[in-house]
Amino acid sequence: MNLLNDLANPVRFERYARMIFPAVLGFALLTGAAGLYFALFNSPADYQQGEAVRIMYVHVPAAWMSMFCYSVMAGASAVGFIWKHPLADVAAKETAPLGAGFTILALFTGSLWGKPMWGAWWVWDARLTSVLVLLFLYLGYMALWRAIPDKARAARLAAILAIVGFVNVPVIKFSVEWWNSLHQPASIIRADGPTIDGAMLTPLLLMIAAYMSAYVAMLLPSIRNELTARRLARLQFVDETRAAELVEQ
Amino acid sequence: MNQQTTTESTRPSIEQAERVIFSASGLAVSRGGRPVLTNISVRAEPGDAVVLRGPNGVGKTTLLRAFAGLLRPDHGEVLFTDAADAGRIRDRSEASVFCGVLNAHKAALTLRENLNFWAALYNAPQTRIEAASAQLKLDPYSDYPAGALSTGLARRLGLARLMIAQRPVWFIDEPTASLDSASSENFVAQVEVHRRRGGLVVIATHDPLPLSGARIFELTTKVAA
Amino acid sequence: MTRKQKRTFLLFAVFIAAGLALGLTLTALRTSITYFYTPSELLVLDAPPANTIRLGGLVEDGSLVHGEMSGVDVKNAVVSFTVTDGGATTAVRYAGLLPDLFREGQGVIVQGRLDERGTLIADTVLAKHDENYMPKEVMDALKEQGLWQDGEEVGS
Amino acid sequence: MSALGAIIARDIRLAFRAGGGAAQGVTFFALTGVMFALAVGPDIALISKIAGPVLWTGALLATQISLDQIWRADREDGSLDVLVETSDMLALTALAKAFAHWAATALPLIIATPILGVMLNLPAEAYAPLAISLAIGTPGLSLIGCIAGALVVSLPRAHLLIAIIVSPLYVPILIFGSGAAMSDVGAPQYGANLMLLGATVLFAAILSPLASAAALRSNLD
Repeated sequence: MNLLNDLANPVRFERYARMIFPAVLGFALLTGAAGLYFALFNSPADYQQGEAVRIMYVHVPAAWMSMFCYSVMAGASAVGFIWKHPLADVAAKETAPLGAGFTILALFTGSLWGKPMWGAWWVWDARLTSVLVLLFLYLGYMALWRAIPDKARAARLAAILAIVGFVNVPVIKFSVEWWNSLHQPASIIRADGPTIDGAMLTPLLLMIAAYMSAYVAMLLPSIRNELTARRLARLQFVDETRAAELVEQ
Repeated sequence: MNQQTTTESTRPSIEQAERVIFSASGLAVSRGGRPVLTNISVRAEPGDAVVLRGPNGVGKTTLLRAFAGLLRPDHGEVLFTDAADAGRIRDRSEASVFCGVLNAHKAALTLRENLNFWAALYNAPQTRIEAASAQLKLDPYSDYPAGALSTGLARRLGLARLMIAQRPVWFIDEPTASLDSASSENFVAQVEVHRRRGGLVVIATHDPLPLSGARIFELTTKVAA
Repeated sequence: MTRKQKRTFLLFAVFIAAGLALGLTLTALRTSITYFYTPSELLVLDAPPANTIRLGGLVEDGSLVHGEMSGVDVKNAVVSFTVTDGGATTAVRYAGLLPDLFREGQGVIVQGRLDERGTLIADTVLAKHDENYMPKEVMDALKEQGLWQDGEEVGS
Repeated sequence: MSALGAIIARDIRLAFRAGGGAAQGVTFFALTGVMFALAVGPDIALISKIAGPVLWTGALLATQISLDQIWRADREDGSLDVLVETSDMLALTALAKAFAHWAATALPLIIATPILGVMLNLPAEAYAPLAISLAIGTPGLSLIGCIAGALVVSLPRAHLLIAIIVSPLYVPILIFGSGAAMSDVGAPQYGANLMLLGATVLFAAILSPLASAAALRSNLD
């Protein structure tokens, strides 16, 4: 656990961040390039969907990351809320926009992928709909942060919302799948196909690694910015008024 | 604050309030991420009257809310211990009542409905409602909708809740700000009755209230280093 | 009652609520799996269900009859076919557009009401592209009828 | 218990007094139905088919617009401090407030459903499923709404923020509720939908008081 309270002190965090940032960024670019190469040139077209399947290499990692980021957000919120760990609050706050970005990417590529197969830009397919609802969970979380001026309070409230949201995600996912099967017992074409053969797996895993490291590479600087912004804000207060003390006359 | 669960004490009747010692030690409170109060320590015995003074915005209300447990201090502790057997820690929900600048009544309910509602919350018998209404001379206005009351009357209604709660420690923020002189004197008299029964009050005010033997505290930021 | 009693009572209430919620979900899931009938199940039922039901099975080869104008509804051609699960067959009449993936010998789920002669007047017909998207329940039901051997290619 | 009973009685009395929330919910509910019928046109077959979901969505929106008042009114006049000060467990007070909100907004809706059902040519056998699904589902709307209300209580006006926060959390209740309202009483999914709806509301009944209490404690100063 000492890493956790190590990270609690912002100065030490910034030293770690500065150290690993170039490595993470490099790793992201490397795996991204390799992944794209494999995805575009070195993997078979799908026997049913033809070339359209290549969108899968961008869509599936994005959908996966949207869920991963939400779980990180909820986890960091819980740590921040229970142990009052300032850095965890900032991590959760800065993860949200990235998670929302992945969700929008997933939705966008999802509909791009759907057009050739289902003939419509948007199909109320169970998976796409769940990702859409997840996007609203992100928007609600970010809107709550922005609406509350006092950052310390905003952190606690947003943490509660993130945890409530996280606990509801499985219920929402189940209800959307149920809703989908209710009106259309089995989706005619499944988005990610029942099985992915070996040749397709390598680009997919590369892309997921690329997305993951890109997320970390984007997260670190935004956490640093937020920390410096808060330090500035606190400096501005301190010199104006000092905390009051009680003196008996 | 280690909170021992105390058995449900018998409701203190209006004749004798339970004798409780209030103490805050090393309290530090911040609002909006900004430190507002630091190393606040004060102790009050049954019968005491503590008056908090200080310029506007220095944090009097924040301090009262922290005492009343309506605000989480950064660090430090607020304790209510039984005067008779000092070891036993009293639970705040039985020991203190907070009356802020807002009167906590519903405009759409009549004065009597508001009093009855509070009585239910504080588990107070019917007799105590009548006593509180009489003590603050509110009987003629029982059926007025609270929204129609003047600010002075509304304030007296808000203060009546202290009588209904019948808890030993009173935290009051600007009790007499909108009261006329007669009502103000009457309220001070009620406070003296409460103190004689072993209760204690902590009041944030600028009015020079004639409280006998009151201990005056000043909240100030310009403390000699 | 004291605070401690209240807390234990509440904990007890939470457990009851959680258990009830779980129970409700499980029963809901169990009943929903078999929420469609196969032709042989329909046959065996003593009183045909009056309300909308779902019928799953294969479109019997050669049973598809197009364009039979029903007196009432000239606008869309009425189609009739029979659905079989190997054991029994149920006649189905459907007025409306058939999904393009609908073919004889294909898996299908039909939703509608049974009329007095036991023919299913369908309001929705849902066809499948190929076998591995057939809902599991239909697969199991067909296997029970012995009509289905694992891995055997059916349809196009 | 009398304290919780007093809170419920007070909130319901306030809601039904002038300017209270109750009338607001029912009128919004009726308006949605009427506007929808006007928009869709007099195609009775179509209207009757979608009357259930329309009324369910109307009930959801009607509940949602009145969530803002559950805690804000108390905070603005100072009675929130009293509620916190006198409650053994704030979660129980939150449960009472959610129930009071349900009784003040959803109950009138459920009572008004038959009238609106007639206007929207709801088929006769669809009244029971609609009313029952609303009766089981709307408490969940108030419970989850209670969390959102507590989260934003310190903000001057937060209607839009509450809407964004609760909408994703309302999805399961809307799906199961509307699903039950649309299916015939005999159909197996009717029972399944109702059971899932009940399970979701029970889940909300456990989660919501805890989350609301935590949110209120963070919003006290």
